[in-house]
Amino acid sequence: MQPETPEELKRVLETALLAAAAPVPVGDLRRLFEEDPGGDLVRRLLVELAEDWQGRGVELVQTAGGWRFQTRLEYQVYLDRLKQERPPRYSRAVLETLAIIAYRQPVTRGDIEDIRGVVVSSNVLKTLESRGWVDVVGHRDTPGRPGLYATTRKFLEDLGLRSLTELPPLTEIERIMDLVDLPKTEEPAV
Amino acid sequence: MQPETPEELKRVLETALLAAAAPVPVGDLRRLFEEDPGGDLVRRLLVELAEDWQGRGVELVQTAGGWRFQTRLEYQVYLDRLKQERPPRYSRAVLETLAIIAYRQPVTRGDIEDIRGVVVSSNVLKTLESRGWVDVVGHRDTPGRPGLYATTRKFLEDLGLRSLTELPPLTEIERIMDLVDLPKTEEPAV
Amino acid sequence: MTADLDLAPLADPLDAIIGRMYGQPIFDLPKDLYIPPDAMEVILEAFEGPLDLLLYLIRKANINVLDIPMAPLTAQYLEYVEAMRKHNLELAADYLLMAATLLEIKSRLLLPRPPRPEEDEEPDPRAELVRRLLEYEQVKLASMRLDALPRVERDFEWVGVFVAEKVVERLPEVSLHDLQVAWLKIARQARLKRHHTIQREEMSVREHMTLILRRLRDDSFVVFESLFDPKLGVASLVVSFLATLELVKERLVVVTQNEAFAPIYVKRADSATGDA
Repeated sequence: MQPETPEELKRVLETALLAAAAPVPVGDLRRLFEEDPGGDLVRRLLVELAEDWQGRGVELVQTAGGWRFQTRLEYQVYLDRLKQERPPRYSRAVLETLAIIAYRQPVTRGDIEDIRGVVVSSNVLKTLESRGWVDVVGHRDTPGRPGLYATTRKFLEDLGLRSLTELPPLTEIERIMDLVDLPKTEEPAV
Repeated sequence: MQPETPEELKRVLETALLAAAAPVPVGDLRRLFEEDPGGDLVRRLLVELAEDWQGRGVELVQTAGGWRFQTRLEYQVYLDRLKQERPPRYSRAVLETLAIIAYRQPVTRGDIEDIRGVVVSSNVLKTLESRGWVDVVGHRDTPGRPGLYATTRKFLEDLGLRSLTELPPLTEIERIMDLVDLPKTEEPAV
Repeated sequence: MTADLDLAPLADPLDAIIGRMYGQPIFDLPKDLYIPPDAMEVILEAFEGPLDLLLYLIRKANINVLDIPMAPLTAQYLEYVEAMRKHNLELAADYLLMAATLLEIKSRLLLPRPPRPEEDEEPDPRAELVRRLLEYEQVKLASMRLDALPRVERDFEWVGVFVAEKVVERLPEVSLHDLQVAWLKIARQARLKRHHTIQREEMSVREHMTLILRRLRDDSFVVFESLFDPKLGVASLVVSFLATLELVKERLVVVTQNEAFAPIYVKRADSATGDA
């Protein structure tokens, strides 16, 4: 069958574009038909088609590579719910460093290393700095003038805190620790 | 935003299904919404949606893995013109092997050879495996522990089947009896 | 979705294949199980095996396979073995096996049966062959119907429109619980080493220490009084004061006053050094 009416041509264009894996240039769309309907007609029908799709979750757009259907950004919130990806997790080193900076600020890298008992890699601090959760608020006046790390306002906001005083009190944490530690004499480091 | 009307829910379903890279089961579609609209409503809307798409180049169908939009057969003649390469045509050896696996699964290569009366080359099975239509689901507990082949969900999906029960029924063949002079009284059970 | 399949007009693929041989129009279809060695290749290509060939003979050529004279058949097949040595020996073996089976069936039908009253009647030797032919024909038809089913990429395409997304890097989420657990681990580690006792401290003091340092980061020194905002109440004043003292104690800031009653300045400890 060769489509006769503009409606029929549009139907074919729509079908081809919905099934296409990549944007389709007008030149390719013309090849869909046994008789080339011409670039002008195809372009006019594409504009009409884009209008037909107004108000739906998918829109017809023109990109550098040609025309394609794509989902509207407003629908991303729904589509995201279908994704199975597990949220990424920070490593233990990052979380412990963050906890130390949060509770003991302002602290130098050396302080963090003293408390954790291991060397803290630059990546760990960079991760937290680039996240905007910690920054250097000054330098200790000791050899090397090490930077003093503290948590930022963004850290409070992202964790839903109004102030650092809303962090879980250490007393409570240590009570938990007592509870957890007491029954066992030897607790392997997790 | 949380969709309120059935029309809005349908819009979201349509968008998700148009964007899906694989069939989407109803259970997943329910997860699109912050508040689960329930399986019955989703299924009802899907049927409505399929009706909305009547008469267009694309249809909403239910396959083994769930719901999916696919182009209608009548439009393939157009889509083929844009294709760079032809889809593979399978040899009779491949198709007969596929049929044996589909109808008799799980079967070993030996079973296939018994039925076809010829050696099955590795290429035949590799062709089907690389298309993702069959795979080895276990091993028969006989010498050599031969692999047991079965069809995959992709096989059903690619052929638009919801389950193996939708395979074309096997033909009952009778006429052959006369031709080899078998005494009529002794019908072998087939 | 699937059009009803009419099985009758299904073109037998071998009709097409037999039609061409070395570009020549056609050669005769085999009349019996004997295949001329020079046509072997084509026959092997046209038929999927001996069962397929037998089916063809039964269905299309109307030959009763059990009526084929045995002597010529045997002779032909021996000849054929020779020819096949240079070709596809594996496939040829399948044909030979089938010929042998036919011969065996036929010989058993011809030989007088010894009377064996105590046993059940001997099964018809043809039954097994019939069963296999039936089974194969069924599979052959099923494979054609399977091939006729609409198939993705050949008869239709999946729809999958591009998903437009704001590219947001997915960052790990951290909860207060995570921090608590992290601190627990640190504390446990410290306790095991008997190295460090975690002091319990007023978080507000440490918070103010950070605030003061943050201010001093922008201005290298500030007037002492400016660190205190009376509007925030006495508690806040005390905390600010404690924070300043703590900063002094940790030698992070220097508090200076040039003479009595002169303004008191709070400077970053490092800037004090730097300026000197």
